[in-house]
Amino acid sequence: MDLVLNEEQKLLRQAAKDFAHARSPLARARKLRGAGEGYSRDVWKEMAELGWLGLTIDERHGGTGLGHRYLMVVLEELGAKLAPEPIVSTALLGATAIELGGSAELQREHLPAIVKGERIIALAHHERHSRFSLAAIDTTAEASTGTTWTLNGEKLHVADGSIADHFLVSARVVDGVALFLVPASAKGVTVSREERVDGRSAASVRLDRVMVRQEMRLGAGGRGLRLLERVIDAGTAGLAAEMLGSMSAAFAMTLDYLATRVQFGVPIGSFQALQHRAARLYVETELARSAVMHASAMLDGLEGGAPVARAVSVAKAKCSDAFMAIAHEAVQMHGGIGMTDEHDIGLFLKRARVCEMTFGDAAYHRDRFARLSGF
Amino acid sequence: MDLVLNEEQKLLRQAAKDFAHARSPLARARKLRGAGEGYSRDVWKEMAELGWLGLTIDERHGGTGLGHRYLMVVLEELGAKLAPEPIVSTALLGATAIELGGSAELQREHLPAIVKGERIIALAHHERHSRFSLAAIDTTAEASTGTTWTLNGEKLHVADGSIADHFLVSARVVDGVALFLVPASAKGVTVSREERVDGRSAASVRLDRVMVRQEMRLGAGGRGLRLLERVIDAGTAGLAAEMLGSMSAAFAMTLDYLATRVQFGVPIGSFQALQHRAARLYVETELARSAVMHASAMLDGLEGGAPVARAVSVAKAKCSDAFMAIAHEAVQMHGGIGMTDEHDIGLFLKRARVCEMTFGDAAYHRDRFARLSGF
Amino acid sequence: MQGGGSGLEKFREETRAWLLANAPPSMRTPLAPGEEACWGGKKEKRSPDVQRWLDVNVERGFTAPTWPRTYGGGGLSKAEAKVLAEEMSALGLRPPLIGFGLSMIGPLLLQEGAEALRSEHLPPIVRGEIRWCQGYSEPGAGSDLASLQTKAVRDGDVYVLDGSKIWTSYAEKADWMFILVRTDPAAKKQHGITFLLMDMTTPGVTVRPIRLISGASPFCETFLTGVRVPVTNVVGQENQGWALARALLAHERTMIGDVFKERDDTDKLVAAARDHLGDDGGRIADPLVRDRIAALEIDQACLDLTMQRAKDGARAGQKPGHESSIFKLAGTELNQRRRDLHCAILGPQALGWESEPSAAGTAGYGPEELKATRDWLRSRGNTIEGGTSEIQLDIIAKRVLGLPDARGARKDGA
Amino acid sequence: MQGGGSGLEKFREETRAWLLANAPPSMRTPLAPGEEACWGGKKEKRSPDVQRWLDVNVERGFTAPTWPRTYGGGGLSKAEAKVLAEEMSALGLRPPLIGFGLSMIGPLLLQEGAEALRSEHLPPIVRGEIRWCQGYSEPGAGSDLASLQTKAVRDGDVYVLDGSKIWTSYAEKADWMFILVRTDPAAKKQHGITFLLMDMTTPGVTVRPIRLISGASPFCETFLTGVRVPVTNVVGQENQGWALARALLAHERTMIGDVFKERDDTDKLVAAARDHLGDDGGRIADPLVRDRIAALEIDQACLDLTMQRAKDGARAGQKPGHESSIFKLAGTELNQRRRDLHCAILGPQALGWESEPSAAGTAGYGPEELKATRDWLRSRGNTIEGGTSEIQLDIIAKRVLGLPDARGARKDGA
Repeated sequence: MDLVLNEEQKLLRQAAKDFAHARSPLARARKLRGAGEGYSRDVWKEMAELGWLGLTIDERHGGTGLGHRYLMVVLEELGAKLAPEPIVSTALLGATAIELGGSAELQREHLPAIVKGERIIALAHHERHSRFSLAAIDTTAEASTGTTWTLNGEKLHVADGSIADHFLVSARVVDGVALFLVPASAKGVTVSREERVDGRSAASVRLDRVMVRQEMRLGAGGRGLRLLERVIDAGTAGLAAEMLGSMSAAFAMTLDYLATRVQFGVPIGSFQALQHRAARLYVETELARSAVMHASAMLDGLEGGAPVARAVSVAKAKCSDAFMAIAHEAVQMHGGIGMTDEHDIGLFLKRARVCEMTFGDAAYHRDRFARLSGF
Repeated sequence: MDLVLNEEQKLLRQAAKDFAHARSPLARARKLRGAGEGYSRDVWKEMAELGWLGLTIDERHGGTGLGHRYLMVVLEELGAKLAPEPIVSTALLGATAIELGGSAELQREHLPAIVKGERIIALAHHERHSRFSLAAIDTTAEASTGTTWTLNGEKLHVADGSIADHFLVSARVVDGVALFLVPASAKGVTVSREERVDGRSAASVRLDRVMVRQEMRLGAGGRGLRLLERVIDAGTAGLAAEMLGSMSAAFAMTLDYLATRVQFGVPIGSFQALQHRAARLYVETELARSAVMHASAMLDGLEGGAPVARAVSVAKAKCSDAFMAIAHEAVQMHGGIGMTDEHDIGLFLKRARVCEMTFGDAAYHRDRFARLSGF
Repeated sequence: MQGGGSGLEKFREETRAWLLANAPPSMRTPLAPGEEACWGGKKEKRSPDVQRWLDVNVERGFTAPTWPRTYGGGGLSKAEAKVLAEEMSALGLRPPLIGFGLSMIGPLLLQEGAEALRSEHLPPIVRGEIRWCQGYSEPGAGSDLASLQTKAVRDGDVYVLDGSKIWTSYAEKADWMFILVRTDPAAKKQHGITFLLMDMTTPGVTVRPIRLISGASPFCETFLTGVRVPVTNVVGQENQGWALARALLAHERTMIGDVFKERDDTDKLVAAARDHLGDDGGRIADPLVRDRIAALEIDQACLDLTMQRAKDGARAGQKPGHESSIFKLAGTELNQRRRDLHCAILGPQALGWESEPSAAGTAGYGPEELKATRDWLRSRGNTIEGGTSEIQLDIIAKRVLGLPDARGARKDGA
Repeated sequence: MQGGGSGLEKFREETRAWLLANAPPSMRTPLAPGEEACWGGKKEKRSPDVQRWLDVNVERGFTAPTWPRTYGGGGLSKAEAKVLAEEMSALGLRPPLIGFGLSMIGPLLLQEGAEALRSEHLPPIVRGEIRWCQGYSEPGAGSDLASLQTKAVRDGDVYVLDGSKIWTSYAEKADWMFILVRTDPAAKKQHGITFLLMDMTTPGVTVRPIRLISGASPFCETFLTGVRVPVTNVVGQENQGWALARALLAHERTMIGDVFKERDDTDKLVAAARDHLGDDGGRIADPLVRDRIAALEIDQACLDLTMQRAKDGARAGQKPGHESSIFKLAGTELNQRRRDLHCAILGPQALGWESEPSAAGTAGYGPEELKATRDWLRSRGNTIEGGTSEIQLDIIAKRVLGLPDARGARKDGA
């Protein structure tokens, strides 16, 4: 596998960059904070028209199947502008779950809709005190008759949960953990919107005797946890690409500031102490970039299993630490103005915290990496 | 308690500084590396004559009983010159054990001899795989008759073990762990000298059916482990004072180099990146100094128990990290010359590692601190 | 209490008796969340108890215990003031009045102010009638404070001020500002600065609050357009204000270093860790977090002891050096570590911005969790405000360690 | 292998057959501890197998596969050379010859040397007859290499050299040195430097080995007193040597970044951790150490991938930037972390300097433990030699990030 963009990917990057610049400047992320749906239906539609939502979806289902390396390029550019559209939730988590675990009928029903931007899916796996564990859940699903499941429980901090039309719900069943695709409109589903520190919305999702059809269960019996892990690995790699874009943008913004802000008669970027710190941050972005490219390439590969999971954990551990370090230093180097709500750099700091805690923080992924490496 | 030196302590500091300068320059530490006994009998005698070995020993036994705060001042100045004399082993570990745990007869026999510089004691508590645990030992002591104990086992890395005339040996007995004072000349004791990275000597001590009298057991039954912990706390605080002196000297030497070494036409100490790093190292020395002063003051206090142990762990954790960080940075700032054996700065780096690992590293003391703090 | 005791013991007994007799019981409780101490000033709304407690203290001179009686102070000796503080602390009493008047501009006027300025300003400070704010920083003059550009042009008996100040805490609530202005644009930058007292109600003064990344804040921007300030309001001499400002800044740094840690911070972290990571036989179940908390608390202990050492040293007659820079640097960074660690412990619960508990009461974020997140964001400013960490490092390198000036660094004071 | 294959496939088959036929079996084993690769030179003692392996390769031009045949090289294309390397690696073969002649001065002469110098020096390099060392640093010229003071004064057809060089690796074993000397003391410092080739047997050259904090080392000091070097030994032009030296330095940095990690380093750390800290259900029992190992290996993976990315990029036609500085910086610091962590794991067993096992065989320090301690000490030099980390950070800040020059920093190349 080559860790270099091919010509097509370079063109895609430029297209994504241009799109983000024109249609999703930082001012948009700022405006959408805590407001209304928290994303733009128009922008979402345009993303679908550009084919981005189908990059990892097979051609049979209307996608292009170009793979994660292509989608990562897009996510990076969108991350640079903190675009809040639910690509990771829908086109990675949702689509991967349905593609790997759904029946042919379910795939036909949902995958083309995802590609066309007509579906928004949110992963509802987290519960109070489950922290980063995928198995520590109390939500239950019971096979009430031969053809339906009944779900009970409460899912917290469901990213994009307030705008989703379907939830991917993990629940405890007799033989372990299973995944279900639950329509937001199902009877017994209550969605409560919450506002996060990065201005995006999430939701808690209460399931009171929610009945879903038999085939809404994804994956074969007893393998739900493994499916969930693979789904989240895909989402995590996508999130890492977003983080890479965000940290690179925060760094670039800081570099600009260092070059232009004058104190003591010189640009502050001429102070060697700041130069060395900036140089170290730059090295971190370069290391993170390699890890992100590798993770997406591994997802595209045939290998599967532990090596892919390891590559994803490397990327997430590195991006979590690097993004947080860069965001902290970016605010420090901006000085007082960086602390004001009206300056954009603070948006990155807040986003860094949310990204860090999504799908496991760096300590979680280091532990996972160690486990997967046999120590 | 006041964290400030009184007039007497200031005079003592000056005396110790003058002595170290005249009688124990760094060249001496260099010369003694790996050679012969590894310390100077003459210098040891002079230290005794100056009253330093009796600073923490009661007047009844020929000491002055001035306390740990006084001895710390001396140890700091000796640490600055890496003086290898066994004060911590003898006047802190040995004397504390005998004073707290020995019979009146034993005290009369050994404490005045310690004060006069006629006794060298080494703590033999460590065994293969005991790491920093005081209880994880295999050496046994059996009450073979009513009046003697028989010891069997092997103690490793006994600091000052090759020059000691008595060993303080921890051994497993029926009711837990007990401490014994064992003459080096006892039948069945085999001492094998080893050379450490800091150039000082240690030894492994093999005990083959070594018989000692009943009263050579220190401390009442079942309380040996607690006694050992108190003894080691006293020794640790003393070592921390030495470390403080050593790190301060290494820092001062580096500061000198920064001010005088010219590259690119200016002293390298004018480069802001190095200035900021030096400033941070300086802050570390100041924080470490406070912790060391506090630990010794606590040892002099009446309180005892967990607060003293906590204060000692604070000092050792801080000094371990600070000394190692300073030594690493000192070599880096010296550049190539700092890597040569002929420059003195490397002596401090090697010493930092030995000090770090003696009586528990920083991680051990952080864990102990947490335990003593109830978390 | 051996016998009748010295004069100091007598003072202690009298003071205690007076405090017991005069303090409203509600003044012996800690501030409730959201409740503010009594800062004084015309815009403050005080509860009857706060007002009464202020009044009785003012009457006895206890709002400014060591200031001369002439100006409404208590005229106490340092030893007596220490006794007063000890007794108030022993009874858990709130200070009757706090603020920049008592802690900053008042002491400066006592040292450097003309008699007319003292008589005019000290009594209202003591009585809590006037609240002060500090007008130092400007948008273009942060770390390089001396490059400030707000100009004051002499016009007869007044200066005419034009420019803007930023980071003026509580400017919205203040009655007066002590402000640095440029009176000689031709002089080297430190030499053309004057220290003025400015009435905030003067025409041409407008104030705009600043919203921080952590939410609302006491900081403001203050815009000055043709503001006329009498020349008699100069403290010290015209163009000599820089030295006064620097003295106040060092004073401020020490206060900042001291201010961060709340008494129960350790307990809060430990409790959060037990709650979110589990308890394993009485210990926090996650050894990594346990280690981070211990490392933090050890460093905090070292800093606390270092501050105590400076105090003990000062009492023993040692001259203070630049310890304030160490305290500022280490104290602010420790606070950042603490807030960051708190978020790390909370994990997914550290992501809330606003929240109402769900119907079942288990979803969303609790008030302590929301506070932890905002405290983390707010703490990022600690290493910027009151002199950045970079400036403190410069000070330590140059003034304490005596390292040579970088040719690239500012040549002039920090 | 689809059918007969291309010319390259044919070359591969021929090469493999030749290697299988000619390589002594002992050359297919890794170097034993203490055993050195074949560096060439007059002072080297070679085993018969090493000599035979060298001879057959020399005959085929495989010691310098891509060099022109005129000078004894193999005349292979890059693609063929890659095939050769792959086949050698597949068979686990040792390189027949390594050293600064092949990797540094040879390529430089091919690019910049006069024909006379090429004909004189390249063939003996290819044949392993001459070993080279590098004479750059001086006691007073470390990071500021261009300030070097060793002077070369023209005297007819020779330069007379006086001065001293430090950190000349293997100067004791080398036959020739490529050396930087000052030929114009009046010029700006980079502009008076000349790149010379010097025979180490010339009268006036003396060499003294340097002992490091980690023990014996290949480094030497080289003293030059009235050493006469023919002017024909100039590479490039007089006073134009600086650019050549810098090109070689960048090349060296890349090699350094790549060189640290040994294949089994992770396994070693993990095994040491299990041994010294215990195993808990298949996992290292101490979660703190587990976390530190994982963090290290994650960073190592990121660096390895970044180096791969640079290679992939170069293959795809991307121009190299200053990646070598990143590799040097990150690679050396990772190695230090690794060595430090190894000592942390060993704990009290990391304190040995020399040791013989005790009678019972359990006391003292094992050879791996003694090595870990010395490796840690030696690793401290990694961030100094070949351009300090500070210099790499300067390069990244200036050349990659384009940050403005600090007035205090050197104005001239790094």
